[in-house]
Amino acid sequence: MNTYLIFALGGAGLCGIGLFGFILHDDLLRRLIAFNLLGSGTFLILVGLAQSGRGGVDAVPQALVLTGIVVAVAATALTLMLIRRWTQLSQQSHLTEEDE
Amino acid sequence: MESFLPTLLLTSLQGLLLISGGVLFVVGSIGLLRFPDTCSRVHALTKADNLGLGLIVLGLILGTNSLGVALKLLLIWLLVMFASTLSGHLVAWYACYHPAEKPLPQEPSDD
Amino acid sequence: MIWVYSVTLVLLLGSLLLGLIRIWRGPRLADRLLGAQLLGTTGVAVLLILAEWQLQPAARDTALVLAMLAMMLAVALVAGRHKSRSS
Amino acid sequence: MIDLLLVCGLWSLALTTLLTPNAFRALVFFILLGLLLTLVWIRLDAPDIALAEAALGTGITGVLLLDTLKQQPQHALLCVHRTRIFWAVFSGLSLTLALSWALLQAPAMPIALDQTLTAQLDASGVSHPITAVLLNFRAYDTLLEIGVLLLALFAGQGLHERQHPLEQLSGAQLHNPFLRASLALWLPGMLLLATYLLWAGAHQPGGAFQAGAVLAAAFILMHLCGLALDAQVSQHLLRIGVLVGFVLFLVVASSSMLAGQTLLTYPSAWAGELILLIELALTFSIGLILFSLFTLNHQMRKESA
Repeated sequence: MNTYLIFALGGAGLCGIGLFGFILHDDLLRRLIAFNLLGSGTFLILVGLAQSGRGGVDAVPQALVLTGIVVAVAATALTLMLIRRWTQLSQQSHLTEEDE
Repeated sequence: MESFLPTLLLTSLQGLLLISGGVLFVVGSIGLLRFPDTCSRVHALTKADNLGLGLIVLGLILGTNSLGVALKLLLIWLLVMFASTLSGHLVAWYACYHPAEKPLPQEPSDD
Repeated sequence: MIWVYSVTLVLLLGSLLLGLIRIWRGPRLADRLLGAQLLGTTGVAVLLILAEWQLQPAARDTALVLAMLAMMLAVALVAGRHKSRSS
Repeated sequence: MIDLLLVCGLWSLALTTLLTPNAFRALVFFILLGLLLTLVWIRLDAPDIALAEAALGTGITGVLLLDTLKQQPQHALLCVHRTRIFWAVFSGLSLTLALSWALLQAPAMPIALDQTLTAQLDASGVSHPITAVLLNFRAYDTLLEIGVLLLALFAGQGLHERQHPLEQLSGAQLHNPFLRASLALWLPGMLLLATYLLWAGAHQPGGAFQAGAVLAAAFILMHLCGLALDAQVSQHLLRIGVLVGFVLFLVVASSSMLAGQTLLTYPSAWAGELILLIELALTFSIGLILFSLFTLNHQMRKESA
């Protein structure tokens, strides 16, 4: 049980928590936050797993995650814009569900 | 054997500085927790914590033998002091100039 | 030397927990942001100690970034407030 | 020990963020989660990611969310159906368990990419392995990444249809003398920090992504203080700045084809210089793209107000 594996498992827990929040909430902002948690968990798993298998620093997954973090922030900004537009148009902050 | 005493002295001084810095952080947090309103809480944030960080930085500087690292640590301390001055000022400004924002019941709160 | 670092880290952790309680209680957004600022300063201290402990000099750069960017939240708080009032 | 504490802290902060009914509390806890993740990345020996997380988490994501949250109508936790809570808990738990099981079962990795990397590092023109991966060995990913950022920006511009006159953009000024005075000290400091990170990227943690994030934070700070960049600089210049990273990268990448090599091969004599040039352009573009995404968000608020 080394440091890397502990954090990989922590990332797995974070993924589960993110999925839990994503299903639980109707509110779009909360869903966005939950989705971000899911993303962070994935990043932790990627780096933690690669380094625990190798027992040392592995630059390749780190570079991948670095790219991923920047893209995740841009996606968050875009999603916030979508949420605002939706709120503006429909006057509510969650999606309507017609089939319920 | 000559270098023994100064090393011991240095290490104990460093330990003292680091631990008292940590204690000051705790004191600042207690202040943040116990003070009654926003404007007085700014004190805890900007005074005790910056002193605590300063002591920790001093302790770490004593432990290094590289000038670059020491200068960088000092720079970080100065930046944190400046930044917390600015943010403390802004938060207090916000809190005192917009007391109309105060109403608590609007904010859904569960405590 | 290691035990000094550990004791300091434990103290910083205690400070972090106390700050969390303030953020939890609020009651205003300004109080919560004050708590976040406090934790930012604590984070800088933790990073500096980790840099020494783990022999990871880049942690000092991270502390530098954190120190420079920690006040943006306070500015955002004030700026947003002012704009929404003026418009 | 400290690792277990960090993981517990991560989980409890994440759960609090999701479950607390107060939206502002959730926001501040989410920002703290970013801070804790920075510490985790340092513990994981990934200082590059820690730098990016610190810059993006506090400088951009936090500000964006704070900006949005003040506009959105607030409401408490919705009373959801019992079955939905059950499904949420069930799927969260099963995902965690499945992932943990997979992690513990993971076989040893047969391919040793890191050894190949160390062997080839001298040929890349830089001495920091992560920069070498990002801009030389896996430059294709980075090219696509800046393309994705551009796409996000274009989608955002498509979302808000009305073009604002410039007077409206410059916005209200903050009447705080101290803030305005300290800005004169702080902005050059941030630019200096971005330059330092860019320069450091060649041989130690740092690089275009972190520098771009700090640059974007500097632009956002200017904007928040009433010095709107898009009112000072012409729109065309901004557009060029947004595109320059992608275009330069593409030009350098494809010019190697003229010399009869495959796409994205640098001439090994000046690989270092080329990488620095591309990184400079990338820093500008990433900073401007993130900043433009922020201002688009900001302007949508004005429309709704």
